[in-house]
Amino acid sequence: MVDLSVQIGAITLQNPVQPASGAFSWEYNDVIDLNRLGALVAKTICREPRLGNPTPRMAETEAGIIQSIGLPGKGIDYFIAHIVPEYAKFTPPLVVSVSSESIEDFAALAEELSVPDVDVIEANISCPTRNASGGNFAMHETYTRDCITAMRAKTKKPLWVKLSPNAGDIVSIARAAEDAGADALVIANTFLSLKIRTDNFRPALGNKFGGLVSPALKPIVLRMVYQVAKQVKIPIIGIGGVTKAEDVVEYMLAGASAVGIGYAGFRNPTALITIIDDLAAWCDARGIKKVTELIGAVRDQDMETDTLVAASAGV
Amino acid sequence: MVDLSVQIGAITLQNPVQPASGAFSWEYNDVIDLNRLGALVAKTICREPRLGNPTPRMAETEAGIIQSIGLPGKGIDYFIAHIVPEYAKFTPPLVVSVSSESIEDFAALAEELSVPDVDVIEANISCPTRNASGGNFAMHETYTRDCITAMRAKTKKPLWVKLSPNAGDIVSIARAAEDAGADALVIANTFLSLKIRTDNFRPALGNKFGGLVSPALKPIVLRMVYQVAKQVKIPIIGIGGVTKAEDVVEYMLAGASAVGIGYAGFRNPTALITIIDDLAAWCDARGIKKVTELIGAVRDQDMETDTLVAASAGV
Amino acid sequence: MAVDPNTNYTNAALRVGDVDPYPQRLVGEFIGTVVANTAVNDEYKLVVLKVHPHALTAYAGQMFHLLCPSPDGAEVWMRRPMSVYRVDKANGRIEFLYKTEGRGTRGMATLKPGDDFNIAGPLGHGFTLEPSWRNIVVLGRGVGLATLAPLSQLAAEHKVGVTAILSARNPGVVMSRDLFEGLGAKTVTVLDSDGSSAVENVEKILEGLIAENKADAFFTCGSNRLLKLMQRLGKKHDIPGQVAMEQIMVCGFGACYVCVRTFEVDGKRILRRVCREGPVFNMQEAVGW
Amino acid sequence: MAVDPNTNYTNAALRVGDVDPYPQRLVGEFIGTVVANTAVNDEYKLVVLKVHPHALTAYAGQMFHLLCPSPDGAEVWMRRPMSVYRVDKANGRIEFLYKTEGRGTRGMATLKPGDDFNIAGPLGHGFTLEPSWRNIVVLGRGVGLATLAPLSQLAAEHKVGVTAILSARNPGVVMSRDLFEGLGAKTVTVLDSDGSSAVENVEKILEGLIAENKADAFFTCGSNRLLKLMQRLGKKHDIPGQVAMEQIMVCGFGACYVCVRTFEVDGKRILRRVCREGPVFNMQEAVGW
Ligand SMILES: Cc1cc2nc3c(=O)[nH]c(=O)nc-3n(C[C@H](O)[C@H](O)[C@H](O)COP(=O)(O)OP(=O)(O)OC[C@H]3O[C@@H](n4cnc5c(N)ncnc54)[C@H](O)[C@@H]3O)c2cc1C
Ligand SMILES: Cc1cc2nc3c(=O)[nH]c(=O)nc-3n(C[C@H](O)[C@H](O)[C@H](O)COP(=O)(O)OP(=O)(O)OC[C@H]3O[C@@H](n4cnc5c(N)ncnc54)[C@H](O)[C@@H]3O)c2cc1C
Ligand SMILES: Cc1cc2nc3c(=O)[nH]c(=O)nc-3n(C[C@H](O)[C@H](O)[C@H](O)COP(=O)(O)O)c2cc1C
Ligand SMILES: Cc1cc2nc3c(=O)[nH]c(=O)nc-3n(C[C@H](O)[C@H](O)[C@H](O)COP(=O)(O)O)c2cc1C
Ligand code: FES
Ligand code: FES
Repeated sequence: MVDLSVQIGAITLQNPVQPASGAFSWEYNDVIDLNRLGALVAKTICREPRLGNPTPRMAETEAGIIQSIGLPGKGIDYFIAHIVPEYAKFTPPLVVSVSSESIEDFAALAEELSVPDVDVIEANISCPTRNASGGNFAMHETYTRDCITAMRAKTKKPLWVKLSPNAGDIVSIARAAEDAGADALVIANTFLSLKIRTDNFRPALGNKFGGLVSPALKPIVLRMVYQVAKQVKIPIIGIGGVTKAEDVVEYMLAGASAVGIGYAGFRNPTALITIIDDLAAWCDARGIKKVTELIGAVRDQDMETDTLVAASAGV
Repeated sequence: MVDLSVQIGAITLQNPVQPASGAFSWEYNDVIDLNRLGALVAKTICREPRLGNPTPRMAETEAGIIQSIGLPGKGIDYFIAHIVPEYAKFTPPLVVSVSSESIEDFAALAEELSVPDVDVIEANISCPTRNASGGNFAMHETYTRDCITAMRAKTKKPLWVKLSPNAGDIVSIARAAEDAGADALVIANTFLSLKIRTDNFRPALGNKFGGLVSPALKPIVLRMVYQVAKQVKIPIIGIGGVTKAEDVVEYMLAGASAVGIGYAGFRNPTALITIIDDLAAWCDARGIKKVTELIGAVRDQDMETDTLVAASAGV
Repeated sequence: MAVDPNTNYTNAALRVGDVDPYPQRLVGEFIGTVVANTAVNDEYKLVVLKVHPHALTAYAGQMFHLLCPSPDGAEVWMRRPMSVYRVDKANGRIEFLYKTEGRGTRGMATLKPGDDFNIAGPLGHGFTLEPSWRNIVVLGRGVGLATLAPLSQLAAEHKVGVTAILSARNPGVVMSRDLFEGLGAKTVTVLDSDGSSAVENVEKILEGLIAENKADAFFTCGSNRLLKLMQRLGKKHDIPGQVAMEQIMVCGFGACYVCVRTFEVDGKRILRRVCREGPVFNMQEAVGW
Repeated sequence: MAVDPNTNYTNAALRVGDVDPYPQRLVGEFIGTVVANTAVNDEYKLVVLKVHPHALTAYAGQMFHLLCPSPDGAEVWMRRPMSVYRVDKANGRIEFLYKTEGRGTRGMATLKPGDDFNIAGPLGHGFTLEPSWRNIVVLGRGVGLATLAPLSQLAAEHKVGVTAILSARNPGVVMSRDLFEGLGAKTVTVLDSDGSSAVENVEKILEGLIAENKADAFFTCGSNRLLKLMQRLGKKHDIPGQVAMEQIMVCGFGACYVCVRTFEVDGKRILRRVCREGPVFNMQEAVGW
């Protein structure tokens, strides 16, 4: 039986499969055994209580959904008092995602969330429907550096940084986060998108813009994980379009140490458990003893020279 | 019967539906009547004869394909002598797409292509599997500005600029192209992507990276068209995931004056004609007299205040 | 477990006869087998599924989240929530009454006997009956009747009398009437076609029931106009009430906050999740939509 | 034309009986009706379609680009190319012999009589026969036989004698043999199971045919090893040849340059498009794969 455990800095995950922030809550214990997950990831929390964005908050698209929730929540005090204890009932490490509009407040939140039952702080600096001055710092190298530097100074907890697929040069931003002291990178958040209804000419979402979520996007995010993995030393958690065990393998081959899952859990509430089971079976069938063997194991050197390469000589 | 004609600067298209570069050739006349199209768009041509990338050049993904062709072709001399005349047999305007690795050569190509049978020059500065120093100038504002300025100086033909969805800030790049003298913007090229085979751990494409093409991406490109349309005065041709007449309407509502189509024509060789017919029927059914009424007609002002907005007052 | 690299969306949903690995969980993912899927009238269809017994714990007002088949070859990317129309414990069946609208329900309409249908649930909080209530009034319109119908079953079990006022565009509501009456409810049908569904007329009927002491509690679903009416009369006569609400959903488990509606509690406006705190809410707190 | 906003992928493909708006076009998009889709052996299936007469212009070696149904609820996003196995003009039918491999062919395997199947074609350049040829030799393996089979039809029409050497892992090639023989071809079956498919043995058979003057031209498909053999013997004895090649395709019309293979012409290596210049090429120019 394969050893599925992976190491994300100081944190050990029993397997590389975790939910994605915003797509999960302890309430999923109604349908699956949360103790089987690699980690528990809470929905992004802000300092103040927030209602979030106007409805409708989701619209189906050609091959997926766009959504814009607007980070609703009851604020950090309620979160620490009432929600952290809900997660503490389960064994996997708790990852707490935070967002804010200012760097100072991001740092202050990191400090305040450094309570015993929180295992990891995830900086959500990439909510796509916020602008750079609204906390979507992952669009810019310097904002990212400054924000993570400030957070790092205020917490000794492992600090993960969630990056944006909307950035043009994700490698520079990933490097900035690493330099500033991030323990791991989460790649990536959702793609800023728009849907217009042709019946009434209005944007389909109450908030106009939304984040696109779809298995179709996996090849884009996989490319980002691959590019970043070649340039940073810290571990990467790949998020985007994982719906089956082979997708976990593909992300790990590209250089990720773990994956996060949103959409697949909406489609099949039991998906995360199935994916963990299938991943173990997949490794066992191939004699893979430790799942970590897969990390970065893409065979991208000496690409098989096919006939075309030979042909090039002839031009 | 609706008037489907649209104006792209000095060029009039009989309807807003045209093929996308690289997904079309005069050889499609075997199956459809090319004279019905809004424009004819040739595959990107380079100065030198090129074989292109190693095979396999296409792989299917979760919801679309990735492809990396590598701009094969017989070079500009052959193109002008033999391919332009093939297109000249048909009535719609001919758009000729060009690419190069240097700004000087881009400009020289624009000059050399300014022959009578060429109606528009499209600068493909966004081929995703090239890097910035390889002609993928649309990743950067200054490269874009310099390249289009140089081309503008060498041709009086209408000059369209194809932008990249991989850029982080497409609005600035669009503005740079407009400032430099572009007559229209083509938004967008393909998304840089990667697929790794889990059977042999190798990249699925001979060239490793490829461009993702999928109807799933339409909401992302639509958002870009919408954002750019608010900030530039020149017309926009929207390209990405158009598979039906309503998609043309959606792009036009967002601010596009026309659309380009690739994937849908692969799936259904007769798709472009069907989409033109359906677009006319759609307009007729709604009493729309001129299709241009749709351009930028999204009702994005005074978004209906739903209950949540009212609720916000109460926090 | 055999792993087919080409399989999309693996799942561990339970079929009839499967051993239940999580019998203690409130919610399951189930693959039901279609027994029948028939048109009830021009607009509505009823699908009957044979399901794993775990799914039969659903009670009135709860819902399932349905993975609809494709109507057109392209995938349907998100589940669709539907109230349970009827739980038939004896035969191990569950039924959904639905209106064919968009791609999801058009996909449902293609289901044939023997087909698989993946459903997740039961989800949310349904209707509750106070022990003190002897007679309740149910007022529903359109597909809201699908949500209210199982109340008659619940009420029958608790020996509570039901008067069901069924509002519709035209007489195509016969099916729900049969279900209500089959379980002993009295029904009143009001129609747009003869004007009887006008708010003033429904108000008169409700006032009559209140006068007869037949209205210990109000229940409604499916019409904002009728909700407002019941709220007004409920406030006037101090009659408690419950409303089942709808909203577009993603997760169904309370995680995503897509399905919120506005409520007014102690003069303060708050949001509640239809999938979690609902779909059945205190009628007086609902702001409507 | 009625426009359904929910319809995906509109198309103007021709059904049997439709008026053809473009009778002069070489290529069409057609919606065939499945007449039969049956297993030929453990690996191969044969699908028979009733199609619009325009599609029946296909000749040996040409292909169609097939819009395969989904095997699993998720879409199949790209067409799949297949050689025409048989054109049955009398009955207005066209047949494809295929091997079930990935999602596309697994989707094809689900087709049932009466189902629609969208095919585009005929595409590419097929086999040609020189008037001077009296006897040809066809050497095929695996699914390559599907591509070569219609050659027997073409040869029969031109009164050209055919010897078909059918190479296979085991005796499951009976079906193609029947088709070849039915049209008057002589067949030789060579198998892996008894070692007769070894290159040396096939070489011996070919040399025999050359000696008998039965080999005015060579034709092959489906095996690089056999291609190399025929190239060598063809060069040695100055026998012309044609090879049908495969490559992953996107457009099928010569536009995308996805389907290229390498050829050597006058000592220079060039690329040709399988969908346009091919799928049938001059055997001596093919570099193989
Ligand atoms: C708790 C609950 C119980 C429900 N019970 C039933 C039932 O028993 N029978 C029934 O026919 N319908 C019921 N609905 C409504 C049902 O979910 C929608 O009709 C269905 O999702 C529409 O899907 P579609 O693909 O057919 O249409 P779409 O194309 O997705 O949408 C068509 C229209 O329906 C609206 N809509 C989509 N989803 C929802 C939703 N979840 N709630 C409200 N409006 C929506 C859209 O905004 C659009 O206007 C219920 C909804 C909820 C929330
Ligand atoms: C001109 C031509 C004629 C053909 N005629 C036939 C035929 O008559 N019968 C038949 O069974 N098959 C034929 N093929 C091969 C057929 O196209 C592939 O088997 C099919 O596309 C595989 O699709 P899939 O979804 O089942 O497999 P996929 O999952 O797409 O692929 C399975 C395997 O097949 C390879 N493959 C995919 N597409 C092609 C392709 N176009 N050419 C070669 N290899 C490919 C892939 O690399 C992979 O290794 C022909 C191919 C060409 C180019
Ligand atoms: C409804 C919804 C809510 C989300 N909320 C958050 C959030 O609060 N914080 C965050 O970092 N990401 C959020 N995301 C993004 C997901 O964490 C994840 O990055 C994205 O869904 C891509 O993964 P997937 O393809 O597996 O769904 C949300 C996504 C969805 C669909
Ligand atoms: C096979 C293929 C080849 C392409 N070649 C080119 C090209 O040569 N030049 C170019 O500007 N875009 C090229 N593109 C991109 C298309 O023009 C278009 O931007 C993209 O396919 C998105 O549109 P779609 O979603 O309608 O396919 C190519 C796309 C495909 C699929
Ligand atoms: S649907 Fe996700 S919280 Fe209700
Ligand atoms: S498949 Fe496009 S050129 Fe051959």
